[in-house]
Amino acid sequence: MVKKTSQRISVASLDDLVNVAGASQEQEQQYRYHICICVAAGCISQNSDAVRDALIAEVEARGLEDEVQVKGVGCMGLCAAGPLVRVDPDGIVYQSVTVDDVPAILDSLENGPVEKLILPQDIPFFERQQKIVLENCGIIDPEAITEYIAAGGYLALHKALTEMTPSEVIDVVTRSGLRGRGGGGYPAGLKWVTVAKAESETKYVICNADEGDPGAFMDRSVLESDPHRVIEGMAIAGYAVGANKGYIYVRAEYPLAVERLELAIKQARWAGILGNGVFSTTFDFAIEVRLGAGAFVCGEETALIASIEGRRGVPRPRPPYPADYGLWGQPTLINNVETFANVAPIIRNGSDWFAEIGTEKSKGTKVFALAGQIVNTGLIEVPMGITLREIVFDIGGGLPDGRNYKAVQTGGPSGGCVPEQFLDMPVDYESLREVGSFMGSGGMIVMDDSSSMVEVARYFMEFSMTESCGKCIPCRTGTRQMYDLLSKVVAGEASQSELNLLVELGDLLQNTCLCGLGKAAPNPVVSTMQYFEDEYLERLVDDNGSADEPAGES
Amino acid sequence: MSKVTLATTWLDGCSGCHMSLLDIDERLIDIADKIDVVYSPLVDMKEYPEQVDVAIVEGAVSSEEDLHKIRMIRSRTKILVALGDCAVAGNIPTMRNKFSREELLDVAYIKSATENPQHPSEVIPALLPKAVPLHEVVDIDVFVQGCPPSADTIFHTIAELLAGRIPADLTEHTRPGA
Amino acid sequence: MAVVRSRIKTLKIDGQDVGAHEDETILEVARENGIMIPTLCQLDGLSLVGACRLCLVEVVGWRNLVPACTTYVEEGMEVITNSERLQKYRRMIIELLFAEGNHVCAVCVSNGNCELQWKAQKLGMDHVRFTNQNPDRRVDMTHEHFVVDANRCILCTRCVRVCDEIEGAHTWDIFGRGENSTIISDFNLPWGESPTCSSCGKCVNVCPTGALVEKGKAAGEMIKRTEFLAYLTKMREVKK
Amino acid sequence: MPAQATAETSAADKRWKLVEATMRRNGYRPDALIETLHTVQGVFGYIDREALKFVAERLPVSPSQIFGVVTFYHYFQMKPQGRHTCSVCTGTACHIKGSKALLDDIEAHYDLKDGQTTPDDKVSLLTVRCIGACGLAPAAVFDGEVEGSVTPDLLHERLDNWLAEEDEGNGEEN
Repeated sequence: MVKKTSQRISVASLDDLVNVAGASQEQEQQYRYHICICVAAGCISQNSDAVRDALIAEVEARGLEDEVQVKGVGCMGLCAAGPLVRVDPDGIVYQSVTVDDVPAILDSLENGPVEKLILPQDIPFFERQQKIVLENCGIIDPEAITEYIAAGGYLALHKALTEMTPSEVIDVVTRSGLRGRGGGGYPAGLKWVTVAKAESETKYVICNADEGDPGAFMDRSVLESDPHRVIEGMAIAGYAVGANKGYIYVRAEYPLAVERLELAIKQARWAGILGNGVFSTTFDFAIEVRLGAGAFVCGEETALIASIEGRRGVPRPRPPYPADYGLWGQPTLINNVETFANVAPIIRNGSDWFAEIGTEKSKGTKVFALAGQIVNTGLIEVPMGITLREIVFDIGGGLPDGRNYKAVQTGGPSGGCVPEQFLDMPVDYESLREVGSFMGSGGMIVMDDSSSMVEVARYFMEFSMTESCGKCIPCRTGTRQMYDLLSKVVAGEASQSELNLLVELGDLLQNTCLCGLGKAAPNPVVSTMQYFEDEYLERLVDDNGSADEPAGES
Repeated sequence: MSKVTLATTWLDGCSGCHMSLLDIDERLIDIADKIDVVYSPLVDMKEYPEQVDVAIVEGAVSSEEDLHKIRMIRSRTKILVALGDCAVAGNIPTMRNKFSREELLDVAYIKSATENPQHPSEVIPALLPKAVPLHEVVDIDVFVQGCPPSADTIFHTIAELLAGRIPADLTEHTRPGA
Repeated sequence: MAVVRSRIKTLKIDGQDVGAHEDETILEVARENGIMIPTLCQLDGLSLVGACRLCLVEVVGWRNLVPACTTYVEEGMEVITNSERLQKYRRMIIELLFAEGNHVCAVCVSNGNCELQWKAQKLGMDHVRFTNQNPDRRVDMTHEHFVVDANRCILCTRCVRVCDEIEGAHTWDIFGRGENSTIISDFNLPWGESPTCSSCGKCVNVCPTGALVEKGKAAGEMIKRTEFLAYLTKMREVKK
Repeated sequence: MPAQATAETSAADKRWKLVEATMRRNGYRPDALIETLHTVQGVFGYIDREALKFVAERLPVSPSQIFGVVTFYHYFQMKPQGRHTCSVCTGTACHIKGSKALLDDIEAHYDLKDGQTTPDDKVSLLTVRCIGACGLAPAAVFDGEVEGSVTPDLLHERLDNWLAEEDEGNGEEN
């Protein structure tokens, strides 16, 4: 791993950036081999840090310190095959590496690859992806600002500050067609314009890293693998909308992401990229990390703001929107991690480049977390418009053990289940909406035919119920009533009239709840009732029928 | 014209709604011409008939017997009226629901007993785990809120039924706790 | 003194043409014109939270229903305050409120003087279709003058707001979240031991139900008075 | 233990200094509340009423407000935890891959439910909403270390090891 003190660099100009990049590359070239090991949470939980230490020790024992560099890198995507180790320059990737494999890997530098550990790179999992957000993930050391710079990092920020006016920056973002990656898909440019136009001395930029959807870990991987990218995106946004202060609101459940972010912020501050006079311009920008504390509702922007202000994370009615009246009443731009991670490449490569990727209304790529009953669980980035079938069966490798596909759940507790007949549908914001699901932040959970869809619906209802903030009655009590009704269906004790009541409640919540959590809470029920109605009907009993006792004991 | 057959009964209630029914006073005489009371605590009829036009039920469902009875009534009755807050919403009988059956029986038959403390095992019907309003166990056609509903409300309800109408929106006449 | 007021907007509420200042909410304008939109959490003189959802209205051309209490008028907007759909939603909301608490009116000191009860009647709730959740929340009689029965609380937060915004004590707040939310005084300790409570009784008077009441009242005897709020607000304006 | 959390005694306690430092860094503003609570939990392992009192006195925040905040966020613990903690992830991917069965297994074998601690104070069981290790479902966190593809056997191994540990003497600070 790169020594942290060597990360105290200073970059005041383009020349400095180029020099740092050059020095970093030069340093890399001193080595004949680079052994990169994934140290994102997925691989760490499979002991990749021990493998890393063993590699370093073995390199020293063999006296190869000058030839072989061992470095920790971010997520390579295929978590199911972790810990992953890549040996450059040949780019050979080894899977499921243990400490015992370390000598063999070092032997391989002379004797050729360790066949039994090789993870082929020509499989669709790697070939079908297109990486923008994840371009550095698994390549660079997330704890080294120099490596980020060597990979072209902070050039976009420099370009924005020195060659573009704020409105030109916004223009590029608008024309790129970038939409918010947190779920709703609101055009990023529109949001930026609103904040930029708001009249105020003080404005804020907030990065929503409160990735709360159960089954989603895209943002975590980006923060752990390439934190500077998010910082750069936020700084560009700050310049564009006229904000000098940014907050990253990140889940306390992601300690590694927090640690790397804080280190990255420190390094950027040392380098003069954050703080007063960024790149020696008149633009000031500072970033602080704020920890969430286990409340899914804080992903809702007004609740998130309340939480940063040190209060209960309770949403308030919008309008006024945070763009007009946000943190401490000031105009505030809120985007999520993946949205900010797209900004630097868009500025660097231009809006046309970005707009060429994806579909007519959904531009660029989307990062998805594949999990559930699927062979290649892990993190992928694909162009918008790719079909679900390609994602599940080509990239994901299909379902394990010959299981049969039943549905993929997208959008978490706000989303729905997409059945087989829509597998060839292009994945974008509109298409998912049309089939009653939701892009959400990008979790995709594959389910086989052993899953009961009523139970899946109940699982998500339980989630929404326990995560409800309790402010508005339809959500506070409606989710409890829906959960109880679903439990009766699961237990085979519900009548048709109770099922009707469930539907009525769903309609009530979708239309009357204060925030998105409650409004979207019925979606998993509505969607499973739409496509898997039989599973509900077959469990019903006659009205006021067979139940012996009217109320359960509890 | 044959008379409308009417049944009334109380489950877990205080009989206050029946008192309010009697408070209809002289209007009872008008009604009496048109109805035939076939079953009621107010008349001396032991068996619930096989076919009843209207049943008015007061009280919540609290015991096995209540449950059995209301199901029987529902199956033999055309129009079922839930009379009063206990029948409509559970009301006071349901305030015991936050306690378990055992806790309740302990308080009633052991802790407050002055002699021979024991749980009842015969004669007294077994308590359900929770007291519930009628509509949680059978379908109800008319809900008459109030504790008790006023005599006027009850008269209006019966008059409407006798006129062949299911009274719409009684909330203009009564409310919970009225 | 000439007061410069904001610009005038014209709009339609339930088909009626009305004029309004741009800094007015739909609720205010509707009331000025004799159109009554039901509310529970809103109270003149307190900040707005938009929590009870009773005042949701339709605006023609808008995708979502909006709370009348927090939505400002716009030129040309067409507001519908009482469609069948809204009536149904409001009825269901009242049903849910009844289902989540102990709202046995017969034994409540606020019986007959309760905003929840009035709303239930006015909105045509003739029974509650949802199973009662039988909450087991705090009943605290430790205060010298007042009683709190959290089982009768609808979490409108009027007490929290009046205590914070008008009295300045912030004795009340909400504990927990979701269905476990409940009002607490201080560190969830007995109200009678509160070091912050000034015993002013404002919370009791703004409480729409029988959750906060005076001691020693029998069923139906507790009458709430909220006029003081408008008075205090006016007197404070004068002093500014 | 943060039992005598008055300003005077706290000065002697290094841990209170850390809490104080967080508040100072945030200018003793009310918005420092959540950050401060994180520090309290970080250094003491949980947050009790005395700690809340200490924080409420320092920041302009009322007792009910701070109590409202601490009970709103599930990350904050108001009870001391056991010597070891096992957090089972109940996110969607883990749910699909059987996290419920793991919890049932723990309950069956160790009589331990979510939020409970064994009578000997050695092990606390928690559940968390998605730790983002969905690729390795079902996942659990053992004393801060994420473990993927958890089986009942692995759970038993870890828990049994913890439970078999020697009792600690009275060596700990209080």
